[in-house]
Amino acid sequence: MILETKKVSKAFGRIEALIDVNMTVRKGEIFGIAGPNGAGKSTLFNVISGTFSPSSGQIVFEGKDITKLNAHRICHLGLARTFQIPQTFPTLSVYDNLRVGATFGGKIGRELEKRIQETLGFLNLTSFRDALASNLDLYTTKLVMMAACLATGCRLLMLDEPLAGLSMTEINAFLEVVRKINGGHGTTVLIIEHILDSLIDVSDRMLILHNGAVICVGEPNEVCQDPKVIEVYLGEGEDSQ
Amino acid sequence: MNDKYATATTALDIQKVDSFYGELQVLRKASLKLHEGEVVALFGPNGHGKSTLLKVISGIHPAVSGSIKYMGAEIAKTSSQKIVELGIAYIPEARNLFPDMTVLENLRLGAYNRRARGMVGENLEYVFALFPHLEERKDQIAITLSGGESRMLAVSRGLMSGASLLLIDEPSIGLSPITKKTVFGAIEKIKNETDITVLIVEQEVDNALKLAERVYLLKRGQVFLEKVADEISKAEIEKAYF
Amino acid sequence: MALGLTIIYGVIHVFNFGHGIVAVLGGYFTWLFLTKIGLGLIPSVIIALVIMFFFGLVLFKSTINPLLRTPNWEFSTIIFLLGMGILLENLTLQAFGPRVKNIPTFFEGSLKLGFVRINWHEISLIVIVLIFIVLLNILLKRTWFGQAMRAVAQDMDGAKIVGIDIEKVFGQAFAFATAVTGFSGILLGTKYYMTPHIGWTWMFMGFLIVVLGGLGSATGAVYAAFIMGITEAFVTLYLGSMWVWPIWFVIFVIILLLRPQGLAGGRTL
Amino acid sequence: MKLTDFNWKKIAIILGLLFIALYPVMHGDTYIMHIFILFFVWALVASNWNLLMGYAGIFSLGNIGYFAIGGYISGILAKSFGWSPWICIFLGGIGSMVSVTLFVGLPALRLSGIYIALLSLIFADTLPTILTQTRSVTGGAMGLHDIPPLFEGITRIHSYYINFVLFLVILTIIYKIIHSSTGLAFVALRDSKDFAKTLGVNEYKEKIKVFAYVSFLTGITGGFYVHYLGDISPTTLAIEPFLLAIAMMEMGGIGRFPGAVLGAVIIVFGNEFLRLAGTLRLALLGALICAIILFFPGGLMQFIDWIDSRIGRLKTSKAT
Repeated sequence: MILETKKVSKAFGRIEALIDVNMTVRKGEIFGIAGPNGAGKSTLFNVISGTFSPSSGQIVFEGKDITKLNAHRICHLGLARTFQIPQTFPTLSVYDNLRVGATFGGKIGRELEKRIQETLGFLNLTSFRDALASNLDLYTTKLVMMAACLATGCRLLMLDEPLAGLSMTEINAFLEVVRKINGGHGTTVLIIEHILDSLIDVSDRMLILHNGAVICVGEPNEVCQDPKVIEVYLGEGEDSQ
Repeated sequence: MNDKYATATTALDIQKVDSFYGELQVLRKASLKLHEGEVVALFGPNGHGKSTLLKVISGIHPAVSGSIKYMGAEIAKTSSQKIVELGIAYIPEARNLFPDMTVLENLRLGAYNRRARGMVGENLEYVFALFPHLEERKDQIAITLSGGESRMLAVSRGLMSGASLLLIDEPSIGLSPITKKTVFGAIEKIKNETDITVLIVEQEVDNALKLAERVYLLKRGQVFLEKVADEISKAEIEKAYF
Repeated sequence: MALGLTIIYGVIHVFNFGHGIVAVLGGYFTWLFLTKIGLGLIPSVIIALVIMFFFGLVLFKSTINPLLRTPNWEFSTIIFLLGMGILLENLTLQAFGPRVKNIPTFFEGSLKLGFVRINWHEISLIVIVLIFIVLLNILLKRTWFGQAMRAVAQDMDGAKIVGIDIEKVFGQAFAFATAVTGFSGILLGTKYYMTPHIGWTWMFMGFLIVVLGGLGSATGAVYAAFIMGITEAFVTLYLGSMWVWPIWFVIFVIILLLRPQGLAGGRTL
Repeated sequence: MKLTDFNWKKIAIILGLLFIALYPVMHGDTYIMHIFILFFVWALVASNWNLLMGYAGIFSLGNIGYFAIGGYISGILAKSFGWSPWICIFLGGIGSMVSVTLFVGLPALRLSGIYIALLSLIFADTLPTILTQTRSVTGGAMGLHDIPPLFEGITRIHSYYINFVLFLVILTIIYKIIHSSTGLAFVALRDSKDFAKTLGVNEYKEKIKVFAYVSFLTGITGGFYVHYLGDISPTTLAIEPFLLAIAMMEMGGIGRFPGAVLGAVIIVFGNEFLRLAGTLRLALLGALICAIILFFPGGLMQFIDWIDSRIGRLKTSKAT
């Protein structure tokens, strides 16, 4: 087990975005999170990665309580995330984008150069090394965002709707990269995704969030057949393909 | 069906609109047409330009090229405040309420444009009839409203402008099933009781499909499918997404 | 003084470094009409305020509005207004000379309350400020113009959506704030002696009060003004008046570190 | 390095530095040397300021104060205790660093934009009153006189070269900071704050660090300045030096490394001409700042970029 949330709740004023979310992510797996818009998926990510602190509950990463830690501290412990709206450092080169991750997240000193080169090579980004991040297309931007996270040397990578806006071919290519990161690097991956087919395809286990609460966790097939999931998320008569 | 459109006046005519965010082209020669009084749904995957199209129509985001005609007049380069005065109201997904003002103040500001100022009274009445719940909360500060209440307020504020064309962006986002029902019920009432033309962008196909008379599909900035709502199923639409 | 600050900041989120000198100009114009041209008090004040309003409008239209559209607008406007403030200050110095001026008090004589003696003038100042705050509140809450200003401040996109011409509202708010600041300068000018340089001191005082009180909080501003007044009295008594500023600054820093949201809540800066 | 690696900018910098290095030997007008020393000092003040404002995006307006603190502390220590000026200058830098970090840096973490500007401005504005109130130590409004020079028998040429070396060393340090991890952190924070934080950038730590660097370096510069001139008074903190430094940054181009240096050349020498304007000088400076922002927002660096792109186009057109 690499990450565990215990009864995590988050309220914004009177709106309860998360209600008693219990989730355990096992080391080395690809764990998918799905649910309708506004179900609290991104809030869950923000709470885990330290952008917000939860109203109540506890978050444990590799046995350490990270509930109250700041975003940068959590990163130093080995957890990195991407954003739904692609974020890179547009005025920096791809290399320097990775350097931010490696310098501040990784704190590795001499190994820095090697780590960046390796990560670039691993994600087939070496040819973009000196390109300015603002000049990249959407797909490459997303890869660079992920590469900067990997350059921190994280053991848990959280991807927030990484497939949004990509074409079918790009989606498949991206999923291959995610599998490679998971298999090759042994990095645990947590994905939020709206495109259900792809999520089912890539995940080892899945969780469905609805109105801020967990309604089902399990292997993708089980989850898709769960009557409650069909009722609130997939809808009646909807085949999950 | 076709006969109906032959006689109806065109309310909004969009031809080959291009729009950018920085370097990124979001709309590519997008074209669509609305007839007076009809409800049209615009579907498409996330991030493919649906919301941008609404922003472009309402003058919040610039169109780089192409033409947008409202009731025959070109509005592609018109400022957002003129467009509101012409009778187009945009109800954003992000709601964009005035957080430190009361519900009533928010509604009054909805009628800021010159044409609507005289009709504040009647429009308020109509809005409160549509959402009685809002009337109970009229002195509450907007930031303390729940998600559903703020959505109702956003829709109501749009109606306060006395618009004849409503552009509604993802009204169901983040709502509980019951609130969704209220919001869609209200849009249905607008459809049945008034001549207001409605263009609605939705992620959840079900509700919008029931409401709409026609459907457009937008993908990678391009409108690539137009159908009468009865002739297309949810599965077909979703299949076209991917 | 603090009111003018709040309006500008609240609406444009640009702090006006020309603020001090604008107040001084308000005072100087009034002084000019009053003593040199020989108009009555009220016409002088009105003419001065009208001048200030149009001055603000022209300044905004010609320079600040174009600046707001540039990518680095926040930075440029701040430095620009700083430069403008200094330019105006020194032009005032050239035009009126360095000698101190003051506007005659509104009322002579004083009121005795037991042992305390209060000038009628001070009482009238307090009354004027109170009436002014009430009027301002009515303006902001009851008129379309005031509502539009608040709307722009709270959600710019929302304001566009309901059809508010943002640039126009900015311009009017700026001009209006210039006039309000000029007015505060007139009031201050009846209480203190004016030199072209006094604007900085007035501005710093206004800033301390606004930040200490919590942005946009009227009650907070009153507490802050009270604390500063008490401190001033004690420090002057025991250490000498020159120590007032340093001590104010230290108190300011301490309060800021302990309560960043200001004395009366408000929002974080 | 191959010959083709040279571009006109490098050549210009090298020629400029050579000229400065050889000037005292070639010509050696003492008045012009004095102006050059002023240029070294002000270029450093402006460059440090630019580091804080342009790169780190912190609206500090109190840098003249940081400069004066360094100068005063060093001057007082050297004069009253007779310590070596070199040690005193270092202590002045430390003093500036500690007080600025404490009174401006820490509160600034709680404030944003314009409020930091006002806070730091008030900080600098409070100093003259403190100085006049502590006359026995600081000399009050009259200032501090007969501050011992760096060493006995120092000449103008010595001072010239000492300040030139200081100029080169501190500029190198600033260059290093910009290209260090701290510099990287600031670009990252500016580009995308949230992403930077989730990649492990500690915003507060980096901000405090840059405040400490800048106030220390500015304080040291103040120390050298005081020992060169031999006196310092609260007029250092008046509006004029402040405006001059702002104008230098604006003139050069904010957020551009060599910009402040270029701005300093023009303003320091230009200011000598401005003296002709008499009492209108401050007004002219204010107008100059406004004019640069309105008509020339990128400063001189933008102009240089423009020349660069022109040359680039010329080269490619020749190649084809």
